[in-house]
Amino acid sequence: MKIGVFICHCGENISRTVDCPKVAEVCRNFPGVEYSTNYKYMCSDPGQKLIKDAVLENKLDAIVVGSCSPHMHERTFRNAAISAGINPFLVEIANLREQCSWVHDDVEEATQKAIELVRMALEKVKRDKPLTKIKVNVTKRILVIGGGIAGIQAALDVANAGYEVILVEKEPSIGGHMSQLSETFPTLDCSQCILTPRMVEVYQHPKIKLFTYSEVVKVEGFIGNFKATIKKKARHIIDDRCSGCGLCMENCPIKKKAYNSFEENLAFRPAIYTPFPQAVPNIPVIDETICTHYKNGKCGMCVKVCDREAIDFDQEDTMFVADIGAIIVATGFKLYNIEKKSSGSIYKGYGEYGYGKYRDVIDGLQFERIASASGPTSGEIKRPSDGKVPKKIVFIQCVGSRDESKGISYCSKICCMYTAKHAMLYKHKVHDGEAYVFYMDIRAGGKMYEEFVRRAIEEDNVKYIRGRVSRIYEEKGKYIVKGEDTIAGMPVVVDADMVVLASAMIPHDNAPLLARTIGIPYDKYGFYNEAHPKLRPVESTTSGVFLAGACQSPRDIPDTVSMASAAASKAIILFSSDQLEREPVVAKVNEDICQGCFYCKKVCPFGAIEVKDIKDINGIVFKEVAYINQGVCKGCGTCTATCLSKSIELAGFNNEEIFAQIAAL
Amino acid sequence: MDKEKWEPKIAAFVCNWCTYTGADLAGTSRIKYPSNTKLIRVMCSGSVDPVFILKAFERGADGVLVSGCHPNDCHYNAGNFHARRRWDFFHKLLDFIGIEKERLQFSWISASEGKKFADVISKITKDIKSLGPFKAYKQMNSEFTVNFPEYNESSNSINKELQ
Amino acid sequence: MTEKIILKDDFLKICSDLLSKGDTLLAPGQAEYIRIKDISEIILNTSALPPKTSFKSYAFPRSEPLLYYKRGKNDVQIIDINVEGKNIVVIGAKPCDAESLSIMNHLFTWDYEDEFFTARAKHFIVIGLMCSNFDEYCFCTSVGTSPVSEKGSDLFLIPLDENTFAIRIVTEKGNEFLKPYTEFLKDGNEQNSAMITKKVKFPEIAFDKDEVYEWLGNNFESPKWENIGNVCLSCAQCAFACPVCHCFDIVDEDYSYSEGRRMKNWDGCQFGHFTLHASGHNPRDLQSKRYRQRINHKFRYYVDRFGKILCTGCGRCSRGCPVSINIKEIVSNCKD
Amino acid sequence: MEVLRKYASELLEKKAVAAVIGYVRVSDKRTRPAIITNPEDTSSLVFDNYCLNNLSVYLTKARIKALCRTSDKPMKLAITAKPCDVHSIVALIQENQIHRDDIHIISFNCGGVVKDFGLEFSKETLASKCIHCESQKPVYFDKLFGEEKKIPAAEDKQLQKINEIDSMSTEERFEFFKKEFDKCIKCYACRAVCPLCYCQRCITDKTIPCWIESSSHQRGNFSWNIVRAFHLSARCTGCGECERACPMDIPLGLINRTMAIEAKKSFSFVSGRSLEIPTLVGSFDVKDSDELFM
Repeated sequence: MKIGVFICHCGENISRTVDCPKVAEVCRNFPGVEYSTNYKYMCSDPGQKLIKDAVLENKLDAIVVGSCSPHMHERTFRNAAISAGINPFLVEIANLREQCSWVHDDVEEATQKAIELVRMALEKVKRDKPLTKIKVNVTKRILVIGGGIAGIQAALDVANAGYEVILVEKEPSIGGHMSQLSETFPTLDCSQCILTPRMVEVYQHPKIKLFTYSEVVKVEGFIGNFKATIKKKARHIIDDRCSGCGLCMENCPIKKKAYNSFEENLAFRPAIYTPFPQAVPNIPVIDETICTHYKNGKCGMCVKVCDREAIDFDQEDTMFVADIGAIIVATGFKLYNIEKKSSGSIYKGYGEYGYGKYRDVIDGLQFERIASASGPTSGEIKRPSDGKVPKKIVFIQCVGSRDESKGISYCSKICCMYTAKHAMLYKHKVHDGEAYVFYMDIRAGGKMYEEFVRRAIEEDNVKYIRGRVSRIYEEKGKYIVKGEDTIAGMPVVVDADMVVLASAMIPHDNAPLLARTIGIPYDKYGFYNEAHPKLRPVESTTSGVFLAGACQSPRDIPDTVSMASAAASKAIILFSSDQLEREPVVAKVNEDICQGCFYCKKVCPFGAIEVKDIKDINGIVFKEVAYINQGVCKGCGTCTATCLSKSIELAGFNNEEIFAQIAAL
Repeated sequence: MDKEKWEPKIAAFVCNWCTYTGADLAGTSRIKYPSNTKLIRVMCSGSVDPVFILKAFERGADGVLVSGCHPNDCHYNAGNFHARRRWDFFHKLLDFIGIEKERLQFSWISASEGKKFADVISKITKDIKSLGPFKAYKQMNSEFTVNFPEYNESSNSINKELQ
Repeated sequence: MTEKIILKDDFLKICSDLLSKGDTLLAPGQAEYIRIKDISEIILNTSALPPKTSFKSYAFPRSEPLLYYKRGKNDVQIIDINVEGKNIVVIGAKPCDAESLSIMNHLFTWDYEDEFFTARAKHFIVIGLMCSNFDEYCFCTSVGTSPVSEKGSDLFLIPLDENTFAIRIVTEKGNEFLKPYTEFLKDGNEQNSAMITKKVKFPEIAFDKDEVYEWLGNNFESPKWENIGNVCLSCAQCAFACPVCHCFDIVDEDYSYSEGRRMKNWDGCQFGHFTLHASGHNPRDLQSKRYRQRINHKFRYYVDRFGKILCTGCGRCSRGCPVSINIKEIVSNCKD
Repeated sequence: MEVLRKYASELLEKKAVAAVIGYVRVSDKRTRPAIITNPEDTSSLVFDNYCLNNLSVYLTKARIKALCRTSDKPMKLAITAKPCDVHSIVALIQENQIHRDDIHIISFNCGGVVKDFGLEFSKETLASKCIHCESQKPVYFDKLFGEEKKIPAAEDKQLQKINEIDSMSTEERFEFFKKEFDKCIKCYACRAVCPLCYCQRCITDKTIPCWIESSSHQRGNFSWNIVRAFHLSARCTGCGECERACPMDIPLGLINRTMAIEAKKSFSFVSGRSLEIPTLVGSFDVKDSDELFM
């Protein structure tokens, strides 16, 4: 092998403390070195030409450049190598600037170190193998999981870019939590009014295939080539026959057996129902658990009234398998269940606030429904217990959030704003009412946010008390809220008619399950981890899986929408070429000697390692070995060090190369 | 060996994303540190095999440093966590076998910790200097030293053993 | 053959003289033949079982360099190693070990002379000592030797009583060796020592080596091999403990980026990779085939080639076998 | 004994298993592993204080695995295993070398075994693993024989030695192990008998690049013994076969046990005790100690 050594002076940056001509001279005598020179600026055009000419003239097979950090100019010199006809991975950089000339004073010492660094690079380059970039085909279809505002936005963005979208929502209708809200901060515009057109657009979009009342049960494959299995739960309604007239719901004799979860359990629903009137698609589902037909085979009232014969009691769950290229996870959040104190959970609950015990102690989403014009009280603020208008209402912030003793250390980010909104809505509707807010801090960062809170305090006279509430109990029809005003430094007691708890946002219970299905990491709460907290906030660490909305961390609507659009654009970037190109620094298994212990599979942070069966002539599996999916592997090499039989090598950093460097120390 | 003149040889296995970049930052910030340590760049601290360290000792290193991203900052999420467990055992093993603890050191150095990088290198160099040459391994290696081009008969240890 | 008589104390005087001359003295210890530093370490005990390893490693070290090399810019510099043999005196070699070097010598000289072995072997003086004990693994009598065999010894000791030995001069080399010490020797009578040797209990002959030879020739595909192969763990402990196993492997060992040396290391035919070809093909891929090879090599192939059984019947391989495979039992079973 | 033989023979006759891996008596104080496929041969099966081999080492042998595939329907392998051997089996299952459904574990309430063949079973000759045995009952089994027994109490010399080494200075420790490792002849018997050393190509057999020098000089011996111990740390179940098999009597058990103590101390983990607890290798906890790191 003929190797060329090129020592760069970097102006004076290197040559000030490293005797570059001497380094070049000494290196000329190392085994394998055919050509060795030094030059003022190797990265300059003439410098690159020098490299190219030297390669062609001396028929060099590989080059070592002694210059600045590879993070600076590795790409430059690799490109120079390509133009000279050398494989770019037969280029090694000896870091003579950042890790030598700039950090040492003594010329002799620095020169000696420079020689040794070049020697190490030389030994490595001798063992380098030519590598080619890996190409992966891309299926230009995206799976969006979750039909809330995040999923809707992402689906629309990708679809409008011209790519097919599969949108999966587990509820009978898309819309998510946003469809439950009455008004939105800080503009107080009606949530339904801005959301519904989007929902309809999704439904009607030719590029979007909508699966509601469905779940993703299995995801295989890797970036550009996923295969997702979607379970469409039985609605017992034949989709394309139903006109959404609603007669079946009206005539269903079962009226009060089940709470309407859309109304946050403040109202009942029939056994055949749509969650809310504007549901998309406007097709009901039958709740098998309460429907009389499934109990004794009788009733069938809905069948009688449906003139389109859309009811099918025997419908079963169906499975769909779809090839997709990317996934956007937008599964959203749920609220901290304040009443529960289950011992196994990290969430400890707030028994002292009496949620679940007192019907007028409610959470934020319940208040949204009470305040909503389409809600159970048609927008009038009434107590769930007796329907009276509360004259004194207490809002408590940070119920769950920022309270490590109850299991959550993070801030849910939106509660300060929605509490201000709730208090304001209350004051707008009950003019003579009194509203108190117990808070820890007001966190109102955002456009017009601080102004919004000020408005609640100053214009609407909401009484903000800085302090925590220790206990709530009922006395003579009133709820006694015992708290503390930390600014005044004295205890506070409010005899409220109604209490609204701003409970924390937490991930759905089955968020970890879905994460494991897709193969993305999550934190201890179940929020999905982004690839990099600053620079890659919408990507998961699994290539081709993007995150949008509150499934990653608590977010408000504008943040969620921008994140959804960002995730969509990441997917669109992915779809903009037919093939993916990636650095060939990936691990590879020697199947002959792999023993199949799968420790590599356990340590792989990306789930790139699969089980591969090795069969004999008769097709009988006699051995299982690890197989590394080159599309998924990111080249960290953790598997190579874990492998006991050393059957895995990381291309570009293989063990032979590292041993050679050690030998040349 | 002349102790006055003896300079330790130290190998550092550093991850590409944090410590190597941190070392670059030390350079950019012109923070000076001893020149005894030479870096071997790997993709992740999780990919450093204990045998690399043994090899470095065999090849005459007096000390070895392994450094990666801080916990939770790994470019690959979890490589450094696996590394941490591995080193816990390996360090204990070497200690039990009688290799001075300071010969093998570990650190977390992020891309923004140029100063820390220089400090760690200075510290390990100082530690190794105060320990002196790695006699235990050097002794084992001595049977390999042949003076080229003149062949030194006495260096053949097996012969020595027989004589 | 002449026989002399020597007092134990006088014999030890000879030993201490050898030590002072700088010769290497070996004597059987618990686990191996230990290098004597002080004559008090010499226990001439006829009833001890053979140590766990023989003294073959002093002629055929478990690891030795063959040459040193250095890669230059355009060439490779090589330095050869000249083995300078120095006298090695084995004191009280078990009769089953004494013969080992002469058996191995055939292999190391038959076409190319392995000077690493021969240079050392020719400086060996083997002083055998009669053996008076055996256990369930001993079968020297079955391979044509015995506890009183002088084969391979240059001098052979037979204790006449606690303080006197009959010393038989077996070879010219032994004779030469004793010349400086004639003052310690008295003339002996062969009949006296024969009286002693006759009383020695021999292990029962377990098999007829010629029958075994025949059977091996006809039973290459016997199912018996498979039964053993299933149990054997391929550890090759047997080969490493064997006084006459001589397989070796040659590897280059780098110790810096440009220098290294070529090593000759012990190898064992029971290792799965022993016969692994570069192509990936392994003609002895199963343990049964490897075990078959081991027995065939010892009791047939070596006989074919050099006329000797490659086994001294010391029983070390069986004594140390982690799964209690007894070679005596297996070879005895080599019949229909 | 008779019930064991009858049971094994029934298994084979019913064709419930392809083979029974068990112990047969060779001489008074010595047994030998046997792979029995013929029901008649079960009459020689034994189990007593002299059954000291860890038979789980056979479970990973390709030849023996192949036995299960000789008929049309894949069959199970039956193995007689002491409770401590079951730990090795658990580790093998966790490392995907065998599947729980493919083996039939015949286990015993164990009263301890001797440390090596040829010794009379007594308090003094008890294997060191039995001295600190904490599981005389198998954690998993398909059939259990024998009555609960007591292992005679004996001094834990191994632990004493570990403590003694721990209290030595670094140089003394190095000298101690140098002397021990010097004896190594690289016969790899320790590897061959170890149930968890199942790699078909061991790291030491790899030459490009050369991981561990195969020469048995000091340096090569050091590398081999360190790497062997490291590869087994947090995996070794402490069956002690390596130490017994070593023809040069290197105290490998000392190192293995030290690493096991370390695993227990730092991670409360003991290898091979449960199929549910994930292996220490291949898993991590963000809360692991950062003590080592600057």
